[in-house]
Amino acid sequence: MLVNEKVAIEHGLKAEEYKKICELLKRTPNITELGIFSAMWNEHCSYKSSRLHLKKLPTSGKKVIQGPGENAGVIDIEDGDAIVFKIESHNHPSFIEPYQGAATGVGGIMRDVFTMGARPIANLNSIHFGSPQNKKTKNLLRGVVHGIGGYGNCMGVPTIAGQTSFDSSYNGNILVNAMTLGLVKKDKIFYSKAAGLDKPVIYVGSKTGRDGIHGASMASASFDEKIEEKKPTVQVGDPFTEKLLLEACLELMAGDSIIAIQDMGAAGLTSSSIEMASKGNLGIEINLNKVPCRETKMSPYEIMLSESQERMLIVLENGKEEMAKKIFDKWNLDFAVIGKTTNTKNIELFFDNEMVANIPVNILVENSPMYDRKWKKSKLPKKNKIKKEILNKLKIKDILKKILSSPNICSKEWIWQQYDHTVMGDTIQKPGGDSGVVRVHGTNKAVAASVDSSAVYCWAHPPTGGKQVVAESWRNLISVGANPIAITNCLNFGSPENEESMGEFVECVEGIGEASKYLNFPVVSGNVSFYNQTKEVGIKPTPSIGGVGLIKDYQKMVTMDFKKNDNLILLIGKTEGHINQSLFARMILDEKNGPPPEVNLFNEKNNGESLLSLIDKGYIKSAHDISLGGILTALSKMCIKGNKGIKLKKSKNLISQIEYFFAEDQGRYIVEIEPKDLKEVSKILDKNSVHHEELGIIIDNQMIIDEKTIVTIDELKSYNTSWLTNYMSS
Amino acid sequence: MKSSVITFPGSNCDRDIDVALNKFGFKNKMVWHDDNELPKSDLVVLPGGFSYGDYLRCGSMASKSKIMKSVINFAKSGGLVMGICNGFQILVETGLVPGVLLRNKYLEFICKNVFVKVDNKENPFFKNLDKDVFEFHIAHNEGNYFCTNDQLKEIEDNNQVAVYYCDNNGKTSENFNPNGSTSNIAGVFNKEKNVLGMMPHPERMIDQCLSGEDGSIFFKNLINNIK
Amino acid sequence: MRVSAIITLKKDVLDPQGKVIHQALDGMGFKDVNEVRQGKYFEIDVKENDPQKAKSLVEDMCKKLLANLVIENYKIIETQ
Amino acid sequence: MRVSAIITLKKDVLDPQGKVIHQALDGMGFKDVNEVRQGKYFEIDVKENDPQKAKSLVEDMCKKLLANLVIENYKIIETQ
Ligand SMILES: Nc1ncnc2c1ncn2[C@@H]1O[C@H](COP(=O)(O)OP(=O)(O)O)[C@@H](O)[C@H]1O
Ligand SMILES: [Mg+2]
Repeated sequence: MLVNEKVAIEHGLKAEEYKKICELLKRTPNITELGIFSAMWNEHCSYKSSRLHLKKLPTSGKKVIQGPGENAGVIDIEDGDAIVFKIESHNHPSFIEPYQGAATGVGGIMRDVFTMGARPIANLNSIHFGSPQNKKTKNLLRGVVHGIGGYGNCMGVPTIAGQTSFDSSYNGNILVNAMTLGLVKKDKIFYSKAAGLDKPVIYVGSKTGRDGIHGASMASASFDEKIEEKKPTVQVGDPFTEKLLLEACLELMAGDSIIAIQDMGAAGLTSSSIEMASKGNLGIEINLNKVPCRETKMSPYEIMLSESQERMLIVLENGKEEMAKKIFDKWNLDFAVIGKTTNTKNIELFFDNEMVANIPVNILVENSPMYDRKWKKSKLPKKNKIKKEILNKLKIKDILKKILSSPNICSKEWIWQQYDHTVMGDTIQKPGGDSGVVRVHGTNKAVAASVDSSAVYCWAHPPTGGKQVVAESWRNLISVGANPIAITNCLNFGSPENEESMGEFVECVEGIGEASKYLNFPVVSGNVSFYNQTKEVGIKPTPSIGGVGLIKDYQKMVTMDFKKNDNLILLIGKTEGHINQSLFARMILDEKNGPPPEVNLFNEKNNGESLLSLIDKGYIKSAHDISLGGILTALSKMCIKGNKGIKLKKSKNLISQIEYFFAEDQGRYIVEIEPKDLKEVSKILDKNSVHHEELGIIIDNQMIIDEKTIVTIDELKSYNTSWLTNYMSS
Repeated sequence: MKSSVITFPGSNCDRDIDVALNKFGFKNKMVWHDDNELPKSDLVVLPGGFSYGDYLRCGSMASKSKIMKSVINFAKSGGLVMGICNGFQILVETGLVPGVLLRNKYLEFICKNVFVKVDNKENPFFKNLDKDVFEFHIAHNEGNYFCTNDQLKEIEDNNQVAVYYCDNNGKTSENFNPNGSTSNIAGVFNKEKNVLGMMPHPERMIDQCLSGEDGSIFFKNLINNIK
Repeated sequence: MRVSAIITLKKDVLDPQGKVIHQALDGMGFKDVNEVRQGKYFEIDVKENDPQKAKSLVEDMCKKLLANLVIENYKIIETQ
Repeated sequence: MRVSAIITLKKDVLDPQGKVIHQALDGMGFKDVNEVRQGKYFEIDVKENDPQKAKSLVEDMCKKLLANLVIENYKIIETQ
């Protein structure tokens, strides 16, 4: 096939990019080479619109062993142990084929983690759907949940937490972000940097088929009406083969024969081979006839661009081929020596004894385009004063009922009950709490993880929203008693070619950077998903933050269920009554304007660290951070989980009762302590200048809000648990 | 006491059961599905997971693997064999225990704690237990026990039902049936009661900070029975 | 040559998948359905070229692995 | 009347189940197999008695629910 500008544009390249390719090569690329360029230079692989801004994120710290740039980030959890983790999006494929799209998303992120030598120990997911009234939503939700469970359950990795939200901005673009944590010994981490000349390059795993050719370019294109035509690019996942691949790789990794290893994810053999060569400053030569193929007559172009799942590329020490092959034979996986490392610094491909591609690696990587896209600065919206008369007409119980049973607050048990969350025998905090927690097998340590996003805040004011998500992730870790260590981020946005979407991206990243720097909560891995838009309509800006923290002694872990009658309930953090952009404002007042709550990083840090020290001293019997829905929502969840009631005191706060109960001011927690500890706890909080107030005490059966407002726990439960189940079965 | 746990391709609760058996005093060995010989054992466990990806029918391909010939012989000569979850599905496919396991009634994977009632203690697995209702954990997609009415009569007449799904007081009713199983059956024995297949995972209940400790009671009692 | 086999659940065996699909179809407006039963379908490409022999080979596979004769029936439906 | 539908994966789409079943058959001594592909089979009993109409009704079900045309094909194979 003849290559020209038109063909290049059909491959998703821009005319100027094609011109640059010809100049760099000093010739016209052939079709295989063009395919390789299009895969390496698309948004998904090259980060051409985001690179400039991602550079501003803080990525290092005392606990960071590996920041962004490898398959996943790695942090130190002491005693020679490390946690490898990352989050990744699989949004576009999941919209087209929800089961397979979500399943292969989970499979892909687990491969990223075990490529580095770590055994996956926990999965999380953040999923966003259109409005429940949208015709497609129910089937998409069901398919995605089945897909996530289908893959993770079969792998035997517990899914310990997640996040689910609904918003009409996702009607045409759902979000499926999957996160995995793996455990590895610090001195047994594997990287993707090739080294040494004439080392064998090995292909292992499943055979290569025609699936998903140009999947990576699809991830970089927005949906249009011709979406149907893009269908065949969806891959089918095979979790069984991945489980075998995991065990085989870990078996091989136990020895010392691997120089470099890289999974074949987006853009398959192309990006994996080029990445290894580029990091090692080497060339790689591949004989494509050696690549195990599922279909007959696959062309070099197809072999290089296939996105068949469950495959890995390894650079091995010389002479270890036989030993390695034995392991993969045992696990019934394909194994083939397909090439070697060279000193040419080129990627050289042969097929039927002919050279079918020869491209200098640095052209593909270092010379890949980088854009400083135009972007629009946001303005902080003016505060929207809410009339007292309106508030006075509302009844607390009605509001509470509406909020607890709303799609974004209601219990997500229907979802997580379909995920195996207890396999591996170390899950000590199941989904339904502030973070999922797993023990580090055979030790007294535990790792906590949570995934969060706040698209509404980010939409209202991107820099504040960006900060807020990081802070929320931090709080979710603190609430279970974990020391927050680092985050991974999945940045889901509209088109970078649209100035507003690009502005949202730039400013959210700014906010994320500012908060993670202040909180000493660095970004160690992540992923950018642009073009989440249908025609001209983009999604709300949705950065998802996956946070990871360490609990040194797992006996000290805290949960959010209220524990014991007569214990005191304290509110930590100051309540100013920020109602704009709250769930209350949107749901009850139908008011969508105004700024999101301000994030005061000093208070965040101070409140969080003070709470951690109280937890460490054993004062805290239960804890929960206050987020969507405010104080009363948080209290309700604690009552439901603990099957306990509460009696609230009259607040001394001067704002109205409704504002007090439903405002979404940041940096707040609710905690339970024993009455005898009140003096000591107050003393510590006062000393640290942490604002705190007594909310009430724990009783049986009912929530007594004031003389007129009493709600039984059974009522709370029925508000909270029925919506999703009813929705899915209607 | 010696136990063996078989690892099939796709097994994923093999480590969990290994941890549990060792914790309560068994000397456990992991055995590869492709081996011919079973090591000398007082108990053989077929673990949970997704052997062969649960493709075709759960347990079908694992039931044909090499080691299963030895396991079947071991069972037929009176050895104790326990299949948990996927292990139960494998046992059903070998025909060692009666019935079949279909997709859960609502076609959804279920992971949660349930209560089960033990009502036959005349067997090596449950003998001497001073408790009838256990809180165990289930995690499966195909645990919907099915047998025909004639078969049901036969296994009930032979006291072959090992555990029923029930509420925390031991009441069995459709409300506490998580997956549509015939008569709330959660586990069955062979006629001789030396082979037990059950969907719940006692090995996930061996620590207060996990899902509970009823599994500990089960395993402690089991090893005492074997001694 | 290619031989196909269809495996169906015996009549008195409950078919949870068929039942749920029936309900789903109903919910979508397909009101005229009496029953849905789900089965499995296999296309097996064997080296044998004699149709009779190929079929009996696949029949053997059905008996030994593909079908669980306790609850399922099989049918060899076509050869090409 | 009863109408049957067969749903198969499109040609280039990976069939993980078929692949593993192939391996299992091989392990059991069925050495002469080139390929196994697994599909789904539905027997649908509809109130419609006109064969043409019944078939087109089931075809509609395939398009709207039973098959995912992204990766699968369907075939209406018989009417009784
Ligand atoms: N998709 C999901 N997968 C697993 N767990 C989920 C999922 N969605 C929600 N959850 C769980 O439901 C609980 C409630 O989630 P969320 O309302 O986001 O909590 P919070 O506001 O405390 O951060 C959490 O424990 C979360 O882990
Ligand atoms: Mg929380």
